[in-house]
Amino acid sequence: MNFVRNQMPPPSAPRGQSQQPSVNIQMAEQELDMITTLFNNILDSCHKKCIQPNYSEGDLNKGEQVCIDRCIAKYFDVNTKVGLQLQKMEKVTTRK
Amino acid sequence: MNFVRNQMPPPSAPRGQSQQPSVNIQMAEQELDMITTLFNNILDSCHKKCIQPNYSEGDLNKGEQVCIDRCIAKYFDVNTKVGLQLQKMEKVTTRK
Amino acid sequence: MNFVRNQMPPPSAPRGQSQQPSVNIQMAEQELDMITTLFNNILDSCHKKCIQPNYSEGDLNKGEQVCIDRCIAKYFDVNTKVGLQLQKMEKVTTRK
Amino acid sequence: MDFSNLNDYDRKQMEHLIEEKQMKDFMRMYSNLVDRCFDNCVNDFSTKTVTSKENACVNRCVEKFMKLSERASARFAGKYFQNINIIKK
Amino acid sequence: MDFSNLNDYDRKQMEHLIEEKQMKDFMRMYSNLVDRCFDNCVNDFSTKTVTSKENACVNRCVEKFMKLSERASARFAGKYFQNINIIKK
Amino acid sequence: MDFSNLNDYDRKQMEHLIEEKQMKDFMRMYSNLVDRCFDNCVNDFSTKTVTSKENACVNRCVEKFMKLSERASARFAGKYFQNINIIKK
Repeated sequence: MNFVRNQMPPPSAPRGQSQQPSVNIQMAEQELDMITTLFNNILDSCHKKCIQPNYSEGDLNKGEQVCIDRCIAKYFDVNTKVGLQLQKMEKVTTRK
Repeated sequence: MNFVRNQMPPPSAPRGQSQQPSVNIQMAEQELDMITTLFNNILDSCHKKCIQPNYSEGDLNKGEQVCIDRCIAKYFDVNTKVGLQLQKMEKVTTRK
Repeated sequence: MNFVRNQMPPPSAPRGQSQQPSVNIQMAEQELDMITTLFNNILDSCHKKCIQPNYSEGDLNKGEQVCIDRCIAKYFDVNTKVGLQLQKMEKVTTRK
Repeated sequence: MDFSNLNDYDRKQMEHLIEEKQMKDFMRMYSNLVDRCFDNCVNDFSTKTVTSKENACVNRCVEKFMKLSERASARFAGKYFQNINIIKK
Repeated sequence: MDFSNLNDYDRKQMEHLIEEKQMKDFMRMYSNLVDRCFDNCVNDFSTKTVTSKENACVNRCVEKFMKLSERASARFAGKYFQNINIIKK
Repeated sequence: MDFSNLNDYDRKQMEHLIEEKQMKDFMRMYSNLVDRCFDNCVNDFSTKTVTSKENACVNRCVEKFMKLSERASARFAGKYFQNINIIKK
Protein backbone atom coordinates (compact mmCIF):
# COMPACT_ATOMS: atom_id res chain seq x y z
CA MET A 1 0.00 0.00 0.00
CA ASN A 2 3.00 2.26 -0.57
CA PHE A 3 1.13 4.37 -3.06
CA VAL A 4 -0.55 6.06 -0.10
CA ARG A 5 2.70 7.63 1.06
CA ASN A 6 4.32 8.20 -2.32
CA GLN A 7 1.48 9.57 -4.37
CA MET A 8 -0.88 11.79 -2.37
CA PRO A 9 -4.16 12.46 -4.15
CA PRO A 10 -5.05 16.12 -4.85
CA PRO A 11 -6.34 18.09 -1.86
CA SER A 12 -9.99 17.65 -1.03
CA ALA A 13 -11.84 19.90 1.40
CA PRO A 14 -13.23 17.81 4.25
CA ARG A 15 -16.88 18.35 5.05
CA GLY A 16 -17.78 20.26 8.18
CA GLN A 17 -14.46 21.98 8.68
CA SER A 18 -13.73 21.78 12.36
CA GLN A 19 -10.80 22.40 14.65
CA GLN A 20 -11.49 19.24 16.70
CA PRO A 21 -8.56 16.85 16.13
CA SER A 22 -10.62 13.69 16.49
CA VAL A 23 -13.10 14.55 13.72
CA ASN A 24 -10.37 15.26 11.19
CA ILE A 25 -8.55 12.10 12.17
CA GLN A 26 -11.76 10.08 11.95
CA MET A 27 -12.53 11.33 8.44
CA ALA A 28 -8.97 10.83 7.24
CA GLU A 29 -9.02 7.32 8.70
CA GLN A 30 -12.31 6.49 6.99
CA GLU A 31 -11.00 7.63 3.63
CA LEU A 32 -7.81 5.64 4.13
CA ASP A 33 -9.85 2.51 4.91
CA MET A 34 -12.00 2.99 1.81
CA ILE A 35 -8.95 3.28 -0.43
CA THR A 36 -7.26 0.25 1.13
CA THR A 37 -10.39 -1.88 0.81
CA LEU A 38 -10.90 -0.81 -2.80
CA PHE A 39 -7.29 -1.64 -3.67
CA ASN A 40 -7.40 -5.05 -2.02
CA ASN A 41 -10.71 -5.92 -3.70
CA ILE A 42 -9.24 -4.95 -7.07
CA LEU A 43 -6.28 -7.25 -6.45
CA ASP A 44 -8.63 -10.12 -5.62
CA SER A 45 -11.09 -9.61 -8.44
CA CYS A 46 -8.54 -8.96 -11.15
CA HIS A 47 -6.47 -11.94 -10.02
CA LYS A 48 -9.61 -14.03 -10.40
CA LYS A 49 -10.48 -12.58 -13.82
CA CYS A 50 -7.02 -12.39 -15.38
CA ILE A 51 -4.66 -14.94 -13.87
CA GLN A 52 -4.81 -18.70 -14.45
CA PRO A 53 -4.30 -20.57 -11.16
CA ASN A 54 -1.90 -23.08 -12.68
CA TYR A 55 0.95 -20.53 -12.39
CA SER A 56 3.00 -21.72 -15.34
CA GLU A 57 5.51 -18.96 -14.65
CA GLY A 58 6.19 -16.18 -12.14
CA ASP A 59 6.11 -13.25 -14.53
CA LEU A 60 2.96 -11.64 -15.86
CA ASN A 61 2.64 -12.45 -19.57
CA LYS A 62 1.48 -9.82 -22.06
CA GLY A 63 -2.12 -11.04 -22.05
CA GLU A 64 -2.31 -10.88 -18.28
CA GLN A 65 -0.85 -7.37 -18.23
CA VAL A 66 -3.42 -6.05 -20.68
CA CYS A 67 -6.24 -7.83 -18.86
CA ILE A 68 -5.11 -6.39 -15.52
CA ASP A 69 -4.97 -2.82 -16.81
CA ARG A 70 -8.46 -3.07 -18.26
CA CYS A 71 -9.79 -4.88 -15.21
CA ILE A 72 -8.57 -2.11 -12.90
CA ALA A 73 -10.07 0.61 -15.11
CA LYS A 74 -13.40 -1.21 -15.25
CA TYR A 75 -13.45 -1.96 -11.53
CA PHE A 76 -12.94 1.71 -10.76
CA ASP A 77 -15.80 2.67 -13.04
CA VAL A 78 -18.13 0.11 -11.53
CA ASN A 79 -17.12 1.37 -8.10
CA THR A 80 -18.11 4.90 -9.10
CA LYS A 81 -21.33 3.90 -10.84
CA VAL A 82 -22.52 1.84 -7.89
CA GLY A 83 -21.80 4.76 -5.59
CA LEU A 84 -23.84 7.12 -7.75
CA GLN A 85 -26.68 4.62 -8.01
CA LEU A 86 -26.80 4.17 -4.24
CA GLN A 87 -26.89 7.96 -3.79
CA LYS A 88 -29.81 8.20 -6.22
CA MET A 89 -31.66 5.43 -4.39
CA GLU A 90 -31.04 7.17 -1.05
CA LYS A 91 -32.68 10.35 -2.29
CA VAL A 92 -35.68 8.40 -3.62
CA THR A 93 -36.37 6.39 -0.47
CA THR A 94 -34.92 8.91 2.04
CA ARG A 95 -33.91 5.88 4.05
CA LYS A 96 -30.99 7.61 5.84
CA MET B 1 -29.03 -1.83 9.27
CA ASN B 2 -31.81 0.61 10.10
CA PHE B 3 -33.86 -2.03 11.81
CA VAL B 4 -31.57 -1.60 14.79
CA ARG B 5 -32.81 1.92 15.44
CA ASN B 6 -36.40 1.49 14.31
CA GLN B 7 -37.38 -1.80 15.82
CA MET B 8 -35.82 -2.39 19.24
CA PRO B 9 -36.09 -6.01 20.40
CA PRO B 10 -37.90 -6.60 23.71
CA PRO B 11 -35.87 -5.76 26.82
CA SER B 12 -33.46 -8.41 27.97
CA ALA B 13 -31.78 -8.31 31.36
CA PRO B 14 -28.00 -8.19 30.91
CA ARG B 15 -26.03 -10.71 32.88
CA GLY B 16 -23.95 -9.52 35.78
CA GLN B 17 -25.79 -6.27 36.36
CA SER B 18 -23.15 -3.70 37.13
CA GLN B 19 -22.89 0.03 37.40
CA GLN B 20 -19.56 0.15 35.52
CA PRO B 21 -20.25 1.96 32.23
CA SER B 22 -17.67 0.08 30.24
CA VAL B 23 -19.11 -3.37 30.95
CA ASN B 24 -22.61 -2.42 29.88
CA ILE B 25 -21.24 -0.77 26.76
CA GLN B 26 -19.11 -3.81 26.01
CA MET B 27 -22.03 -6.20 26.25
CA ALA B 28 -24.32 -3.97 24.22
CA GLU B 29 -21.59 -3.65 21.60
CA GLN B 30 -21.09 -7.41 21.46
CA GLU B 31 -24.79 -8.01 20.96
CA LEU B 32 -24.92 -5.36 18.25
CA ASP B 33 -22.01 -7.00 16.43
CA MET B 34 -23.68 -10.42 16.60
CA ILE B 35 -26.89 -9.06 15.10
CA THR B 36 -25.07 -7.20 12.35
CA THR B 37 -22.97 -10.22 11.43
CA LEU B 38 -26.03 -12.49 11.40
CA PHE B 39 -27.94 -10.08 9.17
CA ASN B 40 -25.07 -9.69 6.72
CA ASN B 41 -24.51 -13.44 6.54
CA ILE B 42 -28.21 -13.94 5.83
CA LEU B 43 -28.01 -11.43 2.98
CA ASP B 44 -25.04 -13.29 1.51
CA SER B 45 -26.37 -16.80 1.91
CA CYS B 46 -29.89 -16.08 0.74
CA HIS B 47 -28.59 -14.12 -2.23
CA LYS B 48 -26.56 -17.19 -3.14
CA LYS B 49 -29.48 -19.60 -2.65
CA CYS B 50 -32.31 -17.56 -4.15
CA ILE B 51 -31.03 -15.08 -6.73
CA GLN B 52 -29.74 -15.99 -10.18
CA PRO B 53 -26.56 -14.03 -10.97
CA ASN B 54 -27.68 -13.16 -14.50
CA TYR B 55 -29.85 -10.35 -13.11
CA SER B 56 -32.52 -10.39 -15.81
CA GLU B 57 -34.34 -7.59 -14.01
CA GLY B 58 -33.93 -5.30 -10.99
CA ASP B 59 -37.07 -6.32 -9.13
CA LEU B 60 -37.42 -9.45 -7.05
CA ASN B 61 -39.79 -11.83 -8.82
CA LYS B 62 -42.40 -13.81 -6.89
CA GLY B 63 -40.26 -16.97 -6.74
CA GLU B 64 -37.31 -15.04 -5.33
CA GLN B 65 -39.49 -13.37 -2.72
CA VAL B 66 -40.86 -16.66 -1.45
CA CYS B 67 -37.39 -18.24 -1.47
CA ILE B 68 -35.95 -15.31 0.46
CA ASP B 69 -38.62 -15.45 3.17
CA ARG B 70 -38.09 -19.16 3.65
CA CYS B 71 -34.32 -18.82 3.48
CA ILE B 72 -34.31 -16.23 6.26
CA ALA B 73 -36.58 -18.33 8.47
CA LYS B 74 -34.40 -21.39 7.95
CA TYR B 75 -31.15 -19.50 8.49
CA PHE B 76 -32.44 -18.20 11.81
CA ASP B 77 -33.38 -21.70 12.92
CA VAL B 78 -30.03 -23.13 11.92
CA ASN B 79 -28.37 -20.27 13.79
CA THR B 80 -30.31 -21.20 16.92
CA LYS B 81 -29.78 -24.96 16.58
CA VAL B 82 -26.03 -24.57 16.09
CA GLY B 83 -25.89 -22.35 19.17
CA LEU B 84 -27.72 -24.93 21.28
CA GLN B 85 -25.53 -27.75 19.94
CA LEU B 86 -22.35 -25.84 20.79
CA GLN B 87 -23.68 -25.21 24.31
CA LYS B 88 -24.38 -28.92 24.75
CA MET B 89 -20.90 -29.81 23.50
CA GLU B 90 -19.35 -27.29 25.91
CA LYS B 91 -21.03 -28.92 28.87
CA VAL B 92 -19.86 -32.37 27.76
CA THR B 93 -16.22 -31.47 27.20
CA THR B 94 -16.03 -28.57 29.73
CA ARG B 95 -13.57 -27.05 27.35
CA LYS B 96 -14.15 -23.42 28.41
CA MET C 1 -8.07 -21.07 20.57
CA ASN C 2 -7.29 -22.58 23.97
CA PHE C 3 -3.84 -23.65 22.90
CA VAL C 4 -2.74 -20.04 23.43
CA ARG C 5 -3.27 -20.26 27.17
CA ASN C 6 -2.28 -23.90 27.69
CA GLN C 7 0.81 -24.23 25.57
CA MET C 8 2.99 -21.10 25.57
CA PRO C 9 5.61 -21.11 22.79
CA PRO C 10 9.27 -20.82 23.87
CA PRO C 11 10.39 -17.34 24.92
CA SER C 12 11.33 -14.97 22.13
CA ALA C 13 13.17 -11.73 22.74
CA PRO C 14 11.08 -8.83 21.42
CA ARG C 15 12.88 -6.38 19.19
CA GLY C 16 13.70 -2.96 20.50
CA GLN C 17 13.42 -3.79 24.18
CA SER C 18 11.63 -0.90 25.77
CA GLN C 19 10.00 -0.12 29.06
CA GLN C 20 6.99 1.52 27.38
CA PRO C 21 3.97 -0.67 28.17
CA SER C 22 2.15 0.11 24.97
CA VAL C 23 4.93 -1.14 22.64
CA ASN C 24 5.20 -4.51 24.38
CA ILE C 25 1.43 -4.87 24.37
CA GLN C 26 1.28 -3.92 20.70
CA MET C 27 3.85 -6.50 19.67
CA ALA C 28 2.28 -9.23 21.78
CA GLU C 29 -1.11 -8.36 20.29
CA GLN C 30 0.26 -8.50 16.75
CA GLU C 31 1.78 -11.91 17.34
CA LEU C 32 -1.45 -13.17 18.88
CA ASP C 33 -3.42 -11.96 15.85
CA MET C 34 -1.01 -13.67 13.45
CA ILE C 35 -1.35 -16.97 15.28
CA THR C 36 -5.14 -16.75 15.43
CA THR C 37 -5.41 -15.90 11.73
CA LEU C 38 -3.05 -18.72 10.78
CA PHE C 39 -5.03 -21.22 12.86
CA ASN C 40 -8.38 -20.14 11.44
CA ASN C 41 -7.08 -20.24 7.86
CA ILE C 42 -5.76 -23.76 8.48
CA LEU C 43 -9.20 -24.85 9.72
CA ASP C 44 -10.81 -23.41 6.60
CA SER C 45 -8.33 -24.73 4.06
CA CYS C 46 -8.00 -28.20 5.54
CA HIS C 47 -11.77 -28.51 5.88
CA LYS C 48 -11.98 -27.70 2.18
CA LYS C 49 -9.23 -30.14 1.22
CA CYS C 50 -10.05 -33.05 3.51
CA ILE C 51 -13.74 -33.10 4.43
CA GLN C 52 -16.59 -34.02 2.07
CA PRO C 53 -19.48 -31.57 2.48
CA ASN C 54 -22.11 -34.31 2.51
CA TYR C 55 -21.36 -35.01 6.19
CA SER C 56 -22.25 -38.68 6.21
CA GLU C 57 -21.31 -38.88 9.88
CA GLY C 58 -20.19 -36.61 12.72
CA ASP C 59 -16.89 -38.31 13.48
CA LEU C 60 -13.71 -37.86 11.50
CA ASN C 61 -12.96 -41.11 9.65
CA LYS C 62 -9.42 -42.45 9.40
CA GLY C 63 -8.82 -41.00 5.94
CA GLU C 64 -9.90 -37.54 7.07
CA GLN C 65 -7.66 -37.72 10.13
CA VAL C 66 -4.59 -38.56 8.08
CA CYS C 67 -5.44 -35.90 5.50
CA ILE C 68 -5.90 -33.28 8.21
CA ASP C 69 -2.56 -34.03 9.86
CA ARG C 70 -0.73 -33.80 6.56
CA CYS C 71 -2.68 -30.71 5.51
CA ILE C 72 -1.70 -28.87 8.68
CA ALA C 73 1.96 -29.80 8.31
CA LYS C 74 1.97 -28.65 4.68
CA TYR C 75 0.10 -25.45 5.41
CA PHE C 76 2.67 -24.52 8.05
CA ASP C 77 5.51 -25.14 5.64
CA VAL C 78 3.90 -23.08 2.90
CA ASN C 79 3.33 -20.33 5.46
CA THR C 80 7.03 -20.33 6.30
CA LYS C 81 8.22 -20.56 2.69
CA VAL C 82 6.02 -17.67 1.59
CA GLY C 83 7.33 -15.60 4.47
CA LEU C 84 10.93 -16.28 3.48
CA GLN C 85 10.20 -15.57 -0.18
CA LEU C 86 8.59 -12.22 0.69
CA GLN C 87 11.63 -11.31 2.80
CA LYS C 88 13.95 -12.12 -0.10
CA MET C 89 11.84 -10.03 -2.47
CA GLU C 90 11.87 -7.12 0.00
CA LYS C 91 15.67 -7.10 0.06
CA VAL C 92 15.84 -7.18 -3.75
CA THR C 93 13.42 -4.35 -4.38
CA THR C 94 14.03 -2.45 -1.09
CA ARG C 95 10.42 -1.44 -1.31
CA LYS C 96 9.96 -0.89 2.43
CA MET D 1 -30.80 -4.83 23.40
CA ASP D 2 -32.00 -3.01 26.44
CA PHE D 3 -30.56 0.44 26.87
CA SER D 4 -32.73 1.46 29.78
CA ASN D 5 -30.14 0.41 32.35
CA LEU D 6 -27.47 2.63 30.83
CA ASN D 7 -26.91 5.99 32.43
CA ASP D 8 -26.94 9.17 30.36
CA TYR D 9 -23.19 9.09 29.71
CA ASP D 10 -23.34 5.50 28.47
CA ARG D 11 -26.40 6.21 26.38
CA LYS D 12 -24.60 9.01 24.54
CA GLN D 13 -21.56 6.79 24.07
CA MET D 14 -23.76 3.97 22.76
CA GLU D 15 -25.52 6.28 20.31
CA HIS D 16 -22.18 7.45 19.00
CA LEU D 17 -20.99 3.84 18.76
CA ILE D 18 -24.09 2.80 16.79
CA GLU D 19 -23.56 5.72 14.40
CA GLU D 20 -19.94 4.74 13.87
CA LYS D 21 -20.87 1.11 13.29
CA GLN D 22 -23.63 1.99 10.86
CA MET D 23 -21.18 4.06 8.85
CA LYS D 24 -18.66 1.21 8.84
CA ASP D 25 -21.38 -1.27 7.93
CA PHE D 26 -22.54 0.90 5.03
CA MET D 27 -18.98 1.14 3.71
CA ARG D 28 -18.62 -2.62 4.00
CA MET D 29 -21.94 -3.20 2.22
CA TYR D 30 -20.92 -0.80 -0.55
CA SER D 31 -17.54 -2.51 -1.08
CA ASN D 32 -19.11 -5.98 -1.11
CA LEU D 33 -21.80 -4.84 -3.53
CA VAL D 34 -19.25 -3.46 -5.99
CA ASP D 35 -17.30 -6.69 -5.71
CA ARG D 36 -20.36 -8.87 -6.23
CA CYS D 37 -21.70 -6.97 -9.20
CA PHE D 38 -18.29 -6.66 -10.82
CA ASP D 39 -17.62 -10.39 -10.45
CA ASN D 40 -21.00 -11.33 -11.88
CA CYS D 41 -21.41 -8.72 -14.63
CA VAL D 42 -17.98 -7.75 -15.97
CA ASN D 43 -16.29 -10.39 -18.11
CA ASP D 44 -15.33 -8.62 -21.32
CA PHE D 45 -11.69 -7.58 -21.12
CA SER D 46 -11.25 -6.90 -24.80
CA THR D 47 -11.85 -3.27 -23.83
CA LYS D 48 -11.09 -0.99 -20.86
CA THR D 49 -14.52 0.63 -21.00
CA VAL D 50 -17.53 -0.84 -19.25
CA THR D 51 -19.92 -1.96 -22.02
CA SER D 52 -23.58 -0.91 -22.00
CA LYS D 53 -24.54 -4.55 -21.43
CA GLU D 54 -22.28 -4.76 -18.38
CA ASN D 55 -23.60 -1.38 -17.21
CA ALA D 56 -27.21 -2.55 -17.34
CA CYS D 57 -26.27 -5.76 -15.52
CA VAL D 58 -24.56 -3.80 -12.72
CA ASN D 59 -27.62 -1.57 -12.42
CA ARG D 60 -29.95 -4.52 -11.98
CA CYS D 61 -27.49 -6.25 -9.67
CA VAL D 62 -27.43 -3.25 -7.34
CA GLU D 63 -31.20 -2.81 -7.45
CA LYS D 64 -31.81 -6.50 -6.83
CA PHE D 65 -29.48 -6.52 -3.84
CA MET D 66 -31.00 -3.43 -2.26
CA LYS D 67 -34.48 -4.92 -2.64
CA LEU D 68 -33.22 -8.13 -1.04
CA SER D 69 -31.77 -6.08 1.80
CA GLU D 70 -35.05 -4.22 2.26
CA ARG D 71 -37.09 -7.42 2.39
CA ALA D 72 -34.58 -9.13 4.66
CA SER D 73 -34.64 -6.18 7.07
CA ALA D 74 -38.35 -6.58 7.58
CA ARG D 75 -38.32 -10.39 7.91
CA PHE D 76 -35.22 -10.27 10.12
CA ALA D 77 -36.75 -7.99 12.72
CA GLY D 78 -39.78 -10.24 12.91
CA LYS D 79 -37.74 -13.43 13.30
CA TYR D 80 -35.45 -11.75 15.85
CA PHE D 81 -38.38 -11.07 18.16
CA GLN D 82 -39.61 -14.64 17.76
CA ASN D 83 -36.26 -16.22 18.59
CA ILE D 84 -34.97 -13.92 21.32
CA ASN D 85 -36.31 -16.21 24.06
CA ILE D 86 -34.82 -19.43 22.72
CA ILE D 87 -31.28 -18.02 22.36
CA LYS D 88 -31.18 -16.50 25.85
CA LYS D 89 -30.74 -19.59 28.07
CA MET E 1 4.92 -15.03 22.94
CA ASP E 2 7.02 -14.16 25.96
CA PHE E 3 5.13 -12.35 28.66
CA SER E 4 7.91 -12.40 31.23
CA ASN E 5 9.19 -8.99 30.21
CA LEU E 6 5.81 -7.36 30.78
CA ASN E 7 5.29 -5.60 34.08
CA ASP E 8 2.27 -6.37 36.23
CA TYR E 9 0.14 -3.65 34.66
CA ASP E 10 0.86 -4.91 31.16
CA ARG E 11 0.27 -8.49 32.16
CA LYS E 12 -3.21 -7.65 33.44
CA GLN E 13 -3.91 -5.69 30.28
CA MET E 14 -2.68 -8.58 28.14
CA GLU E 15 -4.82 -11.09 30.01
CA HIS E 16 -7.86 -8.90 29.47
CA LEU E 17 -6.95 -8.49 25.79
CA ILE E 18 -6.62 -12.26 25.32
CA GLU E 19 -10.01 -12.78 26.97
CA GLU E 20 -11.60 -10.19 24.69
CA LYS E 21 -10.00 -11.73 21.61
CA GLN E 22 -11.05 -15.25 22.57
CA MET E 23 -14.64 -14.05 22.93
CA LYS E 24 -14.49 -12.31 19.54
CA ASP E 25 -12.87 -15.39 17.99
CA PHE E 26 -15.57 -17.65 19.39
CA MET E 27 -18.28 -15.40 17.96
CA ARG E 28 -16.52 -15.40 14.58
CA MET E 29 -16.17 -19.20 14.65
CA TYR E 30 -19.87 -19.56 15.55
CA SER E 31 -21.01 -17.26 12.71
CA ASN E 32 -18.77 -19.01 10.18
CA LEU E 33 -19.97 -22.42 11.33
CA VAL E 34 -23.63 -21.48 10.91
CA ASP E 35 -22.81 -20.11 7.48
CA ARG E 36 -20.88 -23.20 6.42
CA CYS E 37 -23.45 -25.70 7.62
CA PHE E 38 -26.37 -23.71 6.21
CA ASP E 39 -24.70 -23.43 2.81
CA ASN E 40 -23.87 -27.13 2.67
CA CYS E 41 -27.00 -28.61 4.24
CA VAL E 42 -29.99 -26.40 3.51
CA ASN E 43 -31.21 -26.47 -0.08
CA ASP E 44 -34.93 -27.21 0.12
CA PHE E 45 -36.86 -23.96 -0.13
CA SER E 46 -40.22 -25.52 -0.84
CA THR E 47 -40.82 -25.04 2.88
CA LYS E 48 -39.87 -22.51 5.57
CA THR E 49 -39.19 -25.23 8.13
CA VAL E 50 -35.83 -26.96 8.42
CA THR E 51 -36.43 -30.58 7.36
CA SER E 52 -35.28 -33.48 9.54
CA LYS E 53 -32.78 -34.41 6.83
CA GLU E 54 -31.31 -30.91 6.86
CA ASN E 55 -31.33 -30.93 10.66
CA ALA E 56 -29.32 -34.14 10.82
CA CYS E 57 -26.89 -32.78 8.25
CA VAL E 58 -26.34 -29.60 10.28
CA ASN E 59 -25.77 -31.69 13.39
CA ARG E 60 -23.07 -33.77 11.71
CA CYS E 61 -21.58 -30.67 10.08
CA VAL E 62 -21.13 -28.98 13.46
CA GLU E 63 -19.76 -32.11 15.11
CA LYS E 64 -17.35 -32.73 12.26
CA PHE E 65 -16.05 -29.17 12.38
CA MET E 66 -15.54 -29.18 16.14
CA LYS E 67 -13.63 -32.48 15.90
CA LEU E 68 -11.50 -30.94 13.14
CA SER E 69 -10.86 -27.93 15.37
CA GLU E 70 -9.88 -30.17 18.27
CA ARG E 71 -7.43 -32.18 16.19
CA ALA E 72 -6.04 -29.07 14.53
CA SER E 73 -5.45 -27.43 17.93
CA ALA E 74 -3.24 -30.30 19.02
CA ARG E 75 -1.28 -30.56 15.75
CA PHE E 76 -1.00 -26.76 15.47
CA ALA E 77 0.66 -26.32 18.85
CA GLY E 78 3.18 -29.02 17.95
CA LYS E 79 4.00 -27.49 14.57
CA TYR E 80 4.21 -23.98 16.08
CA PHE E 81 7.00 -25.05 18.43
CA GLN E 82 8.83 -26.75 15.56
CA ASN E 83 8.72 -23.72 13.28
CA ILE E 84 9.25 -20.87 15.75
CA ASN E 85 12.98 -20.77 15.07
CA ILE E 86 12.73 -20.66 11.29
CA ILE E 87 10.24 -17.77 11.21
CA LYS E 88 12.19 -15.59 13.64
CA LYS E 89 15.14 -14.39 11.51
CA MET F 1 -6.59 12.90 1.51
CA ASP F 2 -5.55 16.36 2.50
CA PHE F 3 -3.47 16.52 5.64
CA SER F 4 -2.65 20.21 5.43
CA ASN F 5 -5.54 21.17 7.67
CA LEU F 6 -4.36 18.91 10.47
CA ASN F 7 -2.35 20.49 13.25
CA ASP F 8 1.01 19.07 14.29
CA TYR F 9 -0.49 16.79 16.93
CA ASP F 10 -2.98 15.34 14.48
CA ARG F 11 -0.34 14.94 11.83
CA LYS F 12 1.81 12.84 14.17
CA GLN F 13 -1.21 10.80 15.17
CA MET F 14 -2.14 10.27 11.51
CA GLU F 15 1.39 9.18 10.62
CA HIS F 16 1.33 6.67 13.43
CA LEU F 17 -2.10 5.47 12.32
CA ILE F 18 -0.94 4.98 8.72
CA GLU F 19 2.08 3.01 9.96
CA GLU F 20 -0.15 0.79 12.08
CA LYS F 21 -2.56 0.24 9.19
CA GLN F 22 0.23 -0.56 6.74
CA MET F 23 1.55 -3.17 9.15
CA LYS F 24 -1.93 -4.69 9.55
CA ASP F 25 -2.47 -4.59 5.78
CA PHE F 26 0.84 -6.35 5.15
CA MET F 27 -0.09 -9.08 7.62
CA ARG F 28 -3.49 -9.47 5.94
CA MET F 29 -1.88 -9.62 2.49
CA TYR F 30 0.61 -12.23 3.73
CA SER F 31 -2.12 -14.44 5.25
CA ASN F 32 -4.29 -14.19 2.13
CA LEU F 33 -1.33 -14.99 -0.11
CA VAL F 34 -0.46 -18.13 1.85
CA ASP F 35 -4.11 -19.17 1.70
CA ARG F 36 -4.40 -18.54 -2.03
CA CYS F 37 -1.18 -20.31 -2.98
CA PHE F 38 -1.88 -23.25 -0.68
CA ASP F 39 -5.39 -23.68 -2.07
CA ASN F 40 -4.19 -23.55 -5.66
CA CYS F 41 -0.92 -25.47 -5.42
CA VAL F 42 -1.16 -28.06 -2.66
CA ASN F 43 -3.37 -31.04 -3.46
CA ASP F 44 -1.24 -34.12 -2.76
CA PHE F 45 -2.04 -35.43 0.69
CA SER F 46 -0.40 -38.81 0.24
CA THR F 47 2.54 -37.20 2.06
CA LYS F 48 3.07 -34.63 4.81
CA THR F 49 5.98 -33.01 2.99
CA VAL F 50 5.49 -30.29 0.41
CA THR F 51 6.56 -31.82 -2.93
CA SER F 52 9.04 -30.04 -5.20
CA LYS F 53 6.24 -29.56 -7.73
CA GLU F 54 4.05 -27.89 -5.13
CA ASN F 55 7.02 -25.83 -3.96
CA ALA F 56 7.68 -24.48 -7.42
CA CYS F 57 4.00 -23.69 -7.87
CA VAL F 58 3.91 -21.75 -4.60
CA ASN F 59 7.00 -19.82 -5.66
CA ARG F 60 5.43 -18.76 -8.94
CA CYS F 61 2.12 -18.04 -7.24
CA VAL F 62 3.78 -15.61 -4.82
CA GLU F 63 5.87 -13.97 -7.54
CA LYS F 64 2.85 -13.61 -9.82
CA PHE F 65 0.78 -12.02 -7.08
CA MET F 66 3.48 -9.54 -6.07
CA LYS F 67 3.91 -8.51 -9.71
CA LEU F 68 0.15 -8.05 -9.98
CA SER F 69 0.24 -5.94 -6.82
CA GLU F 70 3.07 -3.83 -8.21
CA ARG F 71 1.27 -3.18 -11.50
CA ALA F 72 -2.04 -2.53 -9.76
CA SER F 73 -0.39 0.00 -7.43
CA ALA F 74 0.77 2.07 -10.38
CA ARG F 75 -2.53 1.89 -12.31
CA PHE F 76 -4.56 2.44 -9.15
CA ALA F 77 -2.85 5.71 -8.24
CA GLY F 78 -3.48 6.97 -11.77
CA LYS F 79 -7.14 6.02 -11.78
CA TYR F 80 -7.64 7.44 -8.29
CA PHE F 81 -6.54 10.89 -9.44
CA GLN F 82 -8.81 10.64 -12.48
CA ASN F 83 -11.89 9.69 -10.49
CA ILE F 84 -11.50 11.82 -7.37
CA ASN F 85 -13.72 14.56 -8.79
CA ILE F 86 -16.59 12.34 -9.80
CA ILE F 87 -16.90 10.63 -6.41
CA LYS F 88 -16.80 13.83 -4.39
CA LYS F 89 -20.28 15.35 -5.05
